[in-house]
Amino acid sequence: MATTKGQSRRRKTSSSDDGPVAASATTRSRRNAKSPSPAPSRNGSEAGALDSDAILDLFRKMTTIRFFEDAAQRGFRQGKIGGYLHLYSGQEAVATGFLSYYQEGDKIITAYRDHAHALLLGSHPNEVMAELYGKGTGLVKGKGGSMHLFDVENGLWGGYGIVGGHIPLGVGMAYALRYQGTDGIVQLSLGDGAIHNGAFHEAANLAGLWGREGMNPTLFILENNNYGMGTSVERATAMTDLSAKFDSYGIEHEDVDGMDLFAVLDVAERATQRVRETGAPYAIEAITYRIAPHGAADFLERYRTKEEIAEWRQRDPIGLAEARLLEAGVAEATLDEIKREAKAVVDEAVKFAEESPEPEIAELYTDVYAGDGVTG
Amino acid sequence: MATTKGQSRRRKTSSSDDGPVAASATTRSRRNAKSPSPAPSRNGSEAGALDSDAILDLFRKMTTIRFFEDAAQRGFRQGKIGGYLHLYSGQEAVATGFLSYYQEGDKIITAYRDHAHALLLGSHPNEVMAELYGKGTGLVKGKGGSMHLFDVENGLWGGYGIVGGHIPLGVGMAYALRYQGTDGIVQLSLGDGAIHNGAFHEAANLAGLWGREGMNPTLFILENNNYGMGTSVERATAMTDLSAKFDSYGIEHEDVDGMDLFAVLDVAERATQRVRETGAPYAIEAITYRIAPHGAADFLERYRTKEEIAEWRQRDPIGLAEARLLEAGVAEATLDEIKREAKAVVDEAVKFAEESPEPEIAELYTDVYAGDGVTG
Amino acid sequence: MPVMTYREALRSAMADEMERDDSVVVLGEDIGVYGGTHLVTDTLLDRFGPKRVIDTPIAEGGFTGAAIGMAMMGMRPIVEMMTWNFSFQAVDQILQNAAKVRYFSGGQAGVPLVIRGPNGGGVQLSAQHTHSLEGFYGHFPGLKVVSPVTPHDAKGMMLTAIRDPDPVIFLEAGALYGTKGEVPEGEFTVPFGKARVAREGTDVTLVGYGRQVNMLLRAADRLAEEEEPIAAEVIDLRSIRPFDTETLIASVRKTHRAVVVQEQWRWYSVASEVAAIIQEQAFDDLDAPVERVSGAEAPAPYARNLEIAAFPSEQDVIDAVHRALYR
Amino acid sequence: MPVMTYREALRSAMADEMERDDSVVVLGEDIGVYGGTHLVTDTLLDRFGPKRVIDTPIAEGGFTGAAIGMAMMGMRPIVEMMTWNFSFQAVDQILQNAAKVRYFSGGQAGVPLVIRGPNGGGVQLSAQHTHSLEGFYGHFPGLKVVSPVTPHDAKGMMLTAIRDPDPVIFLEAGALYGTKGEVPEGEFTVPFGKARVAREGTDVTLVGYGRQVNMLLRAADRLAEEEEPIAAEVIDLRSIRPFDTETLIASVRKTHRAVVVQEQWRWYSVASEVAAIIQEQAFDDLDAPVERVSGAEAPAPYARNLEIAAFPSEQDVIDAVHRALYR
Ligand SMILES: Cc1ncc(C[n+]2csc(CCOP(=O)(O)OP(=O)(O)O)c2C)c(N)n1
Ligand SMILES: Cc1ncc(C[n+]2csc(CCOP(=O)(O)OP(=O)(O)O)c2C)c(N)n1
Ligand SMILES: [Mg+2]
Ligand SMILES: [Mg+2]
Repeated sequence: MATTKGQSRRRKTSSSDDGPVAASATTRSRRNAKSPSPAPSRNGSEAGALDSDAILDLFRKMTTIRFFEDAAQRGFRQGKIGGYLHLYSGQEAVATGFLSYYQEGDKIITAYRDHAHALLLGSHPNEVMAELYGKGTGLVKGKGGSMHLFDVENGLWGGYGIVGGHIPLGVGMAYALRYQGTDGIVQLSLGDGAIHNGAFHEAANLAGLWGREGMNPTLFILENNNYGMGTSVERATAMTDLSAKFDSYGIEHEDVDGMDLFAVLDVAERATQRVRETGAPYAIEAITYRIAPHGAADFLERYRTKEEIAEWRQRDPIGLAEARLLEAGVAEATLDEIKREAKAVVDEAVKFAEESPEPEIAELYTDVYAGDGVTG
Repeated sequence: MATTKGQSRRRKTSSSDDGPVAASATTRSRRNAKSPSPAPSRNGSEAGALDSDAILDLFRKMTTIRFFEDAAQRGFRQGKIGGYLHLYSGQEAVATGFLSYYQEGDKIITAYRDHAHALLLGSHPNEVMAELYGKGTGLVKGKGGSMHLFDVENGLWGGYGIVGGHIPLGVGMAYALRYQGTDGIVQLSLGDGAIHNGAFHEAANLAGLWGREGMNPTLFILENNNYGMGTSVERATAMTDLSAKFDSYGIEHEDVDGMDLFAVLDVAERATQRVRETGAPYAIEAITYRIAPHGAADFLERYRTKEEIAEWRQRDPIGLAEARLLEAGVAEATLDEIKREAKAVVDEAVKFAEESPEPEIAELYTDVYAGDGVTG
Repeated sequence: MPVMTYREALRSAMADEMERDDSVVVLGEDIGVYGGTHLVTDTLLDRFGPKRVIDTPIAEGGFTGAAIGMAMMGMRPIVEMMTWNFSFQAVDQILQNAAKVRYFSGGQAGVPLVIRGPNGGGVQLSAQHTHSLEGFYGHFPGLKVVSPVTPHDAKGMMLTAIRDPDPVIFLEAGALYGTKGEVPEGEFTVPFGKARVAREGTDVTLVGYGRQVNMLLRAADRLAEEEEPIAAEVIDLRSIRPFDTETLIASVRKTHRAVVVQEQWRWYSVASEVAAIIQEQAFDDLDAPVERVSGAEAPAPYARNLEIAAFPSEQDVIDAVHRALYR
Repeated sequence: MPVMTYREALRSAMADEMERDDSVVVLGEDIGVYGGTHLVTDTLLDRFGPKRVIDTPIAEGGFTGAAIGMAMMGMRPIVEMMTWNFSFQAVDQILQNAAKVRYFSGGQAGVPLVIRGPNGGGVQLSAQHTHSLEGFYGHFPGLKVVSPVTPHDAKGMMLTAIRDPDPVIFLEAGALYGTKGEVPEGEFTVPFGKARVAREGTDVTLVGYGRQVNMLLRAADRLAEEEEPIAAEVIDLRSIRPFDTETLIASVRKTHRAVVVQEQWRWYSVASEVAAIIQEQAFDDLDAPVERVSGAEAPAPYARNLEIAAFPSEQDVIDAVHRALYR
């Protein structure tokens, strides 16, 4: 079942807009040929098969994530959260869309920008926030912090801090799922910066190779927010059509407007099903934008303009979804109520985190090895 | 000067045959869509601009390399050469063709299959053989052995043993050449096995990026002998069109029949000139075959059939060149004389190596740091 | 007891475990069709098929990382490093993921993984292909690091390694694949963290591991035959992490002198630690400084004579013993 | 003398050398447009342009390897590791190429390369982002490894590093970029291989490097104020390879007691080597075993209280001193 060149080069672009619109030349980052127009889209997509309750639920989730990140940023400024803290603000539609098609038995793996993944998979916001606060009640007992969220019962297998480093793990996990005879898949998220790392190349090649025998149900979700820290895509590679890099491995792929929840939902439904059925990898490049700084401590943003951020804010995934819902006749009051509730959930999470005890000092030495496992 | 997708995907195939002929299905390895037909070609190529003396000289070089490798294999069997020993037999046309366009100031870097490179660049066969014998008169004083030939005065910058590891070095060297204002280029050879290594991916991406500004005159010479040790191309990747992998980095590329010296010469002339002029990288995939085992110690060749080797032997680059020269009217006696002389050169090299002294024990500690430089 | 080679001992441990436990798979370069460049995995492909004996591209970081992912899912992968020199390309995966996932997941994930292959020098592979990485990996909590020298221990420790719930760095004595020794029939394991007294003695403790142990035994023979015979005790550490401090200290308490021998470089090494431990825990028992004999402070040279000079010799050991005995 | 921060000291050394020598370039992630995540390279892009201040993709192995190639051509690249934790992805390049090219080329090629960046923990970056790699790199011949703690030494050693014909692993005290100190005007260098006596004393030698030195000085203050005051000598190693055995041994000969303190893990580490050297070279002068104080044997935890517990504290040092003095 070798993938031929012709086959692997097919590419489609999903968007509920008119499709990615070539960007104007006013700001630097928009030279990326793939940036969708920062202008809000007019002609909303079909909400597809999802009923309006389901859609409202997704709106609730995205809103909760945003409030959660805002609260985390505050906690960081107050010195209550330490280390590195990477917020997902602006990218909510991507994880929200893809994880809507999570099935029990699937495995989710991502880098350090992982709060949304945990919240969407059902980790309790209290425990996620407590982890950020380094408390013993945190998702991983305060031992990992923001970058290392795990909730394996809910399908979340981390949370990794080394760019590129988690990609081979995800590919191996996918092999294991088929080896063990399940129909689970791996959703593997990576950034536009990570794709230039050797770990990506080696892992994607293995995925393609193993996928040829149906032994690699990996869904690569390439979140192109146009920056790896302060380096734009075009400053990181001469070949900026990132999803086309999957061609090298015989992995088919398509692009999606990652600011548009409905477009993401659409592609996510098809892609997850396809990977589940074929056991072969598939890749989606979601064009998105992070409106937060790279990390909570990175206040200097010399690499992009205020105007650029402002323009993208107009395509804020939550704003877009809200506009669609209003257009579709949902009452403003309903949305306000959802926001109030989301806010309450986050407030409660902060309270829980603040009031939780620090981990026991003995925890320093547990989980180094299995069992009590201290050696040496 | 960003390379667009369309541009970088152009690919040409140079061959003095009718072009790569799809292989029959009798042996496994020939599933590689790129294997040229193992049948000898009929319609010889134009010998191009080279005059017949120059061509006879190249014939002499290829013959010398082959005899050299045969002698090395004998030395290994006799226990006079140790460690790993990788022979170039079967691939002679590739290095011979490309290094014909070496200019002073160019830098050559390759992996461990490096004897031919040294010999072609003008290293004395005595010193090359002495290196294999681990003698103090060796090219690198007996300290590196077969895998680490250096002769920087003649442009050879190694000789590296870790698959993929030398590729970033070559790309950095190319940057330096332009930074220093020279018009030199780097000829960087790598194998079909090395291309799946992360080091290739990271380095090729840098080459593409820096090449955009004319800061990377790297000529990638991908020697596809269809095997990385015992693993065929198709067992190493789902996407077997190896040169097309350069698309990911905005690096243009073409293929050549690496068994055909004249085809290689043709592409080498154009490619070296192009890289020199543009300061941008370019890649050639040379389809070739190693008739020797992977390493001199690897006698078990379960991964390929005797028949496959025999078929490829019919396209032995030296045999092909010889046939062309005869067809062109060169006297058999002339060729026999060249072979005798080549043989004598190699015999002398063996004698020199055998009679040379071992390195002084003090050499163990030199060249660790600059100067006498022992620290710690 | 049946006699088998070090290579066969390793293979039989892997084959037995693969027979017993479906979750055990092997992956690496040329381990299947090719049979393994050192033939350690020979025949396994025929017996267990390509889903369990997986030939990989030359991508140590990628396939080691993939094996970590498999292990997290409950499989028990064994990764072959064709030689440990290539593990530098997988260091990020080994140190950042394998060694730490259990910790930073708060115990939710574990990595029951074995990485194995030949380690050490002696066959003129020169600078890039000659390393002894015991201390290098032994430094990192989260890993276990072992280095058996006899076929017996090769089999017994391989079984232990495969069953271990944590990542094990299994450093084989590459120069010894063909050496023979007795290996018990049937299943047996050799625990980690237990050194082996390879020879008893009273005058000096010789400490080593891997192929150095054989050399130490030869040196001990010669010491016993000196005019004033010296009875050397030889300790084969076997396990670098966890480490058997007890056996070591008990021996030094008896002999009052120690010589540590290793192929690896001296600075920041196994011998450094052994010397540090001995002076910490047997300070008052020591009659002389702990002597160290290490590899030459240079990358490994190719030439035979230089390579021989680069590694500790019997004579180096004997000289060090004499120094330790003030002779 | 002018006062500047550790960060400014590093930057001024780089800028001065770039001014003086065209062959010096800087490369790494976000060092240019972004200004450097720790702002060490801030302003350099404006001053020297994008051919000399090169922002790279996230490919530590690739750009470190490229820098090695540049160095072989006679350039003098300075690679910034955004943090040393990411150097695991470049280990193959550093250990297999940078450290060995001179050797296996028989001296035909050299690698005048500096790799620099923040090393060590203390700001809750947790397991994957907290390492002290002095011993890890210090093990390898062919490399030089240094770890300055004062702004003075940061500048003086950076100049030495850039001019050095061999690859230098320059481990900056990441937690100290903002600390200030006096730095002489104009050009000056601090040689490698010379430790610094940061405080003189007669009762015990405290040995450390990097940010631990500041802690040792505080501990020494407290020891001096004890009821029976203890006069601690504090030695800042500065240079891990080459190593200043002389200064170390001279101190121990005077004090007869030593405590070695490090953030890194104990097994196969800098403290192992220091203890081994002392017992080797000052055996008869030692009145007590060399004490070691190291990081907790676990990957670095995130929670503040756990992280504090994971690293050596003043109290740990004071306790170790008391043990060394049998108090
Ligand atoms: C190997 C490595 N190098 C550098 C870093 C520092 N770093 C953390 S995140 C980041 C940018 C990654 O960009 P991208 O993959 O696009 O993800 P994003 O942050 O945009 O989500 C960098 C350079 C790291 N964590 N690991
Ligand atoms: C990182 C690394 N892994 C494994 C090896 C062992 N090895 C040496 S050569 C080789 C095959 C390389 O194949 P290819 O790149 O096609 O070059 P060829 O030998 O065909 O010239 C392998 C696996 C190595 N030297 N380095
Ligand atoms: Mg990004
Ligand atoms: Mg090959």
